[in-house]
Amino acid sequence: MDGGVERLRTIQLTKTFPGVVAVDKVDFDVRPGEIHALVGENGAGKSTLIKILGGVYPPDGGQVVMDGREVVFSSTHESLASGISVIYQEFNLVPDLSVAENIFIGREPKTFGGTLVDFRKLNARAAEILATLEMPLDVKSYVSDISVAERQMVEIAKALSHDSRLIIMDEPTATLTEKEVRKIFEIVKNLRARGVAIIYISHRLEEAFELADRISVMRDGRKVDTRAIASTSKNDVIEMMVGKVVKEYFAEAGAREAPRQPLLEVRGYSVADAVEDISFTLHRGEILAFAGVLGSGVHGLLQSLFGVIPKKAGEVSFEGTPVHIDRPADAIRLGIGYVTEDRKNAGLLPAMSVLHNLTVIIIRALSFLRGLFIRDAAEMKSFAAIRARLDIKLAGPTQRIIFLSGGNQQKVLIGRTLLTDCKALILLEPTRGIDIGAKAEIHRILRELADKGLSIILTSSELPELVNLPDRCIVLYKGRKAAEFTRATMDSEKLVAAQIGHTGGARA
Amino acid sequence: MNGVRGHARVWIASRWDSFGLPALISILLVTFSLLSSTFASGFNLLSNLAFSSLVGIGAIGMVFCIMSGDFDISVGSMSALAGVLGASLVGRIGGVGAVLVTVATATVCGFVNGVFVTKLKIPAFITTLGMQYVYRAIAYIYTSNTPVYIKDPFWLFLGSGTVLGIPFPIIITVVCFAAAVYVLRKTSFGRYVVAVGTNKTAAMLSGINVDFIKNMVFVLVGFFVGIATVVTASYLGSVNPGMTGQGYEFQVITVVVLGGTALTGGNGNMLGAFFASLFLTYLQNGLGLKQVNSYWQFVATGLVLIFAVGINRVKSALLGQREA
Amino acid sequence: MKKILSILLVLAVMAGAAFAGGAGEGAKKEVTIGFSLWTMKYTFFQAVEKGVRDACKELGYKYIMIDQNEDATKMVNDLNSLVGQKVTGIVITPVDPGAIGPAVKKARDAKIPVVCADIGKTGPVNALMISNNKKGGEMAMEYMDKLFKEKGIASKKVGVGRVQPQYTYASQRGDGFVAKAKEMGYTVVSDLVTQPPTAEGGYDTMQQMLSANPDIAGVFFASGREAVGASNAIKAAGKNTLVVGYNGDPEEIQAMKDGIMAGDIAQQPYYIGYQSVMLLKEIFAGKTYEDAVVPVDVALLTPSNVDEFQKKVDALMKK
Amino acid sequence: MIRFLKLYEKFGIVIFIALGSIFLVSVTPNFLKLDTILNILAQAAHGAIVGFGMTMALTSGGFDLSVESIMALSSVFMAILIPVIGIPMAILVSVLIGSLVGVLNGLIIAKLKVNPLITTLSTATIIKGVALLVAGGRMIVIMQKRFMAIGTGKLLGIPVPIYLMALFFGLFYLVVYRSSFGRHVAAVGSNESAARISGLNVDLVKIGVYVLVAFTGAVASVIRTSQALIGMPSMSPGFVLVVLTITILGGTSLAGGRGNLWGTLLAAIFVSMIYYGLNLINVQVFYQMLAVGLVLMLALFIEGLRVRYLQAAKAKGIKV
Repeated sequence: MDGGVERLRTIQLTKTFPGVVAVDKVDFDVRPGEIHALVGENGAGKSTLIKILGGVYPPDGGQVVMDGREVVFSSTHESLASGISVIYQEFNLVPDLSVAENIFIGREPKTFGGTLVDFRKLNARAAEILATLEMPLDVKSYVSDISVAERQMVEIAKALSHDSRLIIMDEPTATLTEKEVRKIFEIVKNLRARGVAIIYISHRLEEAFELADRISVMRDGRKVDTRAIASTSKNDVIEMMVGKVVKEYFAEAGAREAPRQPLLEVRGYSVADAVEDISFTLHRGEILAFAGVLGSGVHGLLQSLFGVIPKKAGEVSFEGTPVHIDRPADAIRLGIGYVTEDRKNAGLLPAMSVLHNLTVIIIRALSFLRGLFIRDAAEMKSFAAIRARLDIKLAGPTQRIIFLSGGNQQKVLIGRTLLTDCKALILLEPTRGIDIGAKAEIHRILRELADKGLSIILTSSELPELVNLPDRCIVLYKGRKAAEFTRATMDSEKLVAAQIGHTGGARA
Repeated sequence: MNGVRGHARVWIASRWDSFGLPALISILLVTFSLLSSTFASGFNLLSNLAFSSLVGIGAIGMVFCIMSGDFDISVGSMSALAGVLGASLVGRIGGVGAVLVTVATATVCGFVNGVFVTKLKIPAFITTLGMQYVYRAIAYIYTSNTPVYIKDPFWLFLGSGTVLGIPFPIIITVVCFAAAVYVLRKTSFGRYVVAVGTNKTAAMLSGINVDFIKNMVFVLVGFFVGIATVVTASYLGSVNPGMTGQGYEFQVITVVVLGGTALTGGNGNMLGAFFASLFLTYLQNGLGLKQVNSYWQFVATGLVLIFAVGINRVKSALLGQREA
Repeated sequence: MKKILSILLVLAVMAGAAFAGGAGEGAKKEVTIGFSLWTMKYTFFQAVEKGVRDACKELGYKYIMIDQNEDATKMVNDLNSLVGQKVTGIVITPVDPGAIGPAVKKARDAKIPVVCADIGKTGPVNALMISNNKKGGEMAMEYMDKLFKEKGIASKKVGVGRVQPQYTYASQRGDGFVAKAKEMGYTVVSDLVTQPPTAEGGYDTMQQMLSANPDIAGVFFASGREAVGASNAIKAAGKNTLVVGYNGDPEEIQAMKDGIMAGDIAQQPYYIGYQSVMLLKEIFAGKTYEDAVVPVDVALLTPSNVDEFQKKVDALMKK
Repeated sequence: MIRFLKLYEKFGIVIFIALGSIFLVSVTPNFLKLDTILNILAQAAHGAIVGFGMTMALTSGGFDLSVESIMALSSVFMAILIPVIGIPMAILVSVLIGSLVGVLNGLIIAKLKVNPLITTLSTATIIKGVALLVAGGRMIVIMQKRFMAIGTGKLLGIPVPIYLMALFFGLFYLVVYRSSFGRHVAAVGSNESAARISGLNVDLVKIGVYVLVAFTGAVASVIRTSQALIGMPSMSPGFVLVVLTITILGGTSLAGGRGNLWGTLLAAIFVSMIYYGLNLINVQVFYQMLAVGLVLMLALFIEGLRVRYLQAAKAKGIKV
């Protein structure tokens, strides 16, 4: 292709983080009036790539060429200024400002010699933009009062108001209803018609195939290939996404004896805006995975099982007796552990030492007189035990948790739940943001725990984890059970297909 | 973050936590001792130590409170109410009883604040702002604005007596701080306070009853204010519904923050509050003895506070945290 | 462990300091007067301070002043500190007279005589020099009565603006006024606390009194600057209500010269301070005062005598 | 119900004013008089004006305890400067000096990232000292009587402070709701990181806020100083708590994001009405305190319930 045609082109773009090459010599391009779908498993490097284009990260190597001129961004503003708008999953909107104000924040039209905001003009312009995109939205309503889809629209309108020539959308439809998705699609097509270049990231293949003109697949930081939608099939794409998944544990699988007695039984379980009528049984010593892309409701289901968010309907019985779990405390008392996917905001106790982070959950049990006197010896003992068992690398028990590597932090969080010697363990994204070495280690640990009789429920957005780790894997799509795999029937391509709602028979 | 470098940072920061203020105090003491022999007299040092306890004891509860991420500015009025109530009852229920009533009253006030904050979810600052009016008003009305004098020997001893030449307030302070440090480091409650303060969600996910802990923290504020009130009342020999505890809230908060407790919660320094109360007391005392114009004393105190908080900023920056 | 270390560090330094400083103690021979003052923020107290200072200068006494900063606990600590310095005598103008008892006792146990300069006292003080607050209030009423008669004002309605309730000593001024008013057949139609306790507070309060009783004949304010604010309010409202204030501070004198304030009850802060030291001198000389109350007369200031009064004050303050 | 609650959020305080008036009318004939009403409004002025500034501070997610000292400082400078450079210039300069303290606050808070509460608590102490030093601890009598007009004069039978209050309400209404600065303040208080990413200069916005608060303080000081005709290094002790009470009673949340100027204005009038009214009927000062405290707690109580109800409604999926 000749350089003039592209809106944006990356040449040998590279970005490395300690332990990982997140983006590896990527050549990628998108043309005016083109929707270019970008797909790939989590950790494939998509988000790093768009963060580079958005001016969040400076690249370590390679160039970015916008409309034929090389550009270098040291800030998000510069990227915006040169005509690129990135719409991240977590929006950058101000809840207490109106839609119109958000669209034009920092660039409000002025009157009275630039002293006051000209709200008539502001609202008019905003309305105009929304109208051209046929967005049914009141420009005066507060962003805090509008739905996610509508916020999505505001972000798009904001991008247009910057008259950006390239709009990058990260999973725009992940949490939307079918109807809303339709609306967004119209808007995106509308954008294409106006000659805007669009990079469209999605986990839902059928969306990509409906919208995109071309599709690029990334895996392990590399771009596998770029193809015209017309000349490719979903199955090809899936194959490219999955690549060769090494199946370490499968050898051992045969050795493992089949079903044991049930531990946790869930019947007809529903959670508001998450899952509908889910039933499953978790057996002792079993690793059960729930697979599902953003918006599948997996996280909602698991959080609700631990009592973080309320359930709408359904029965849960633990060790054969029906139980009610309204608060995490209830779950912990029963012997259910939980490791959050949001280590920073919901897991770590940043002000505390590693020791205290570990033992906080059982500190009462580790002390005389209902918590009145902590037995240091006992505390150190349980600490030492966990440290040895998970082999956590740290300078000493009093070291602040925040100075541990991600992997070791994760081990501490797992260790915390183990201290309650729970019978069941719920893990969300157990290896998110952890380097390769630590990943394998945590997988090994989880497997050992299961072999020692602990039952594990986990969810992950990383394919190898779903393929290798669990004994069983249930796939949810838009809140409902889409497929179930045992070790015997496990097939990574089918798994991916099911996750992204592509039920048409992938080649077995 | 790189573990080793991180560890070096903690090393510095943690040393500042335990030795920063003591070092400053030592410098202060030495300087003023050289400037004024009267400052250095054992008597002066001791009596100021006793004086510092009036704020110091009150600060203990506030350390818990601020560590848990909250705040109480009603302590001054609380103190007045508890004081007049207790003192007025000496005749009927005797000194010991009256002292207990004083502490109990303040504790109840703390509990009430806690309920407003945890159950009605009204920000602590606003709640305690409102209760500040209420408590003070009740104190006025109850006494019809007449000071209540402490004649009871037992109560008087608590604030003005000495044991082996050591003013009794010092002993009370030592005991209180020892207890507080113990609670903070050696009881599950102490751990929970830090956990709630540093990350509510994580605490909740670890099965901690966050609301209960928060409420208990306000009770603690009340409890220690109660003790401080007992000592103050006896130190002054009277309680005055209008005077007692005027501006106490800000004295206490100043000491806590100066002591290195971050208003963002989680990172607290109990002994720091103790040292801070010493520091400010000796600073004032020294400036006074050197006959420094009291207008300049305002300026000095303000500057010291800014400076100290600035240092805590640096510290927390080293520790990789942010102040709100 | 670190904590213990840190505490030891401080203790060590203290001990060291105490040891080093120990020598300095008791060495001083000369007579030293320790003066603990409510605050240096207001004119009245500045005058008291001047009085004490001048007296000490005159008698060749060493003089130590400590500002209570309006904090009762600091006051007690300052007293203790003065006792510790083994001063020869103590003068105190207490922010909370109810709170000096234990400290005064300590002083007396240490054979240090204590004289209160105005406000009030508790505990075994030798003497209290105090403005006759009650009499001042009464004088204010009598003076008003005289003016009413001269000006032929019929209304029998008067009001009083008091200082903040916690300053109980000053409420006697109001009490004196109210009692006298009843006695002379006037009705006190409004009896308020001036908030905030400054001139602008007087302004607000006066407006309220006027709304409540447009025909109020005269108002007595127990503190001068508040009276000035009140006078401004009356002027603004175009009324002829008479205002009498209390203190004799410059701002009041000015207000009278401007003819917006009818009269003022002048205290003698300088004299109070000065005499307190003189009392101590007598006590040093062996004369016994125990719990004596020395009433200091208050003077009635009227537009006619205000000038000479000011001359006197200026002379004293410039000395 | 929801529409009512929405209205209550803005004008709830009106209910309190109504109830208060009904009570006062029923107990004293002197309440329902033009003069009384005008005075109540005039006495609300300084509280309201500083309240507007404080509203702004809370909207930005901040806080200011130093207004009291700022008032004192500019009061002193006014008294000193009036004889030297004349009334208008003196006002200008002293207001400027007051506002400079705001710059100091802003710099410490925005650049050093020190918590606003501690910052302003400290500067309050410092400035108090400075004011006393400048004045030599004395009350400075102002001889130029014309200066009185600002705080005590009347135009067309209406006290000047009321005009000032109206003027500043208008001014702040424009700044808060109509100017880009005001909207950026809301943005910073509502979601600082989003504001940053949207390219706002957050630090500058914060500094601006504290300058504005200081400015209102200085203006209030002009009114009060002119009523007293004295420059006071220790002016209106305890005023900052009154202002906070007004602002919070007015329904501006500490969480930041949304300020309620109407609420602040009405709350200022309400508080002034309480004190004025209760003084009309010689209610002891302690009961006045109790009244203010209880009203505040009641308002907070209702607010708490309101928020809960709305959240419940949201959870039920009702559009609010």
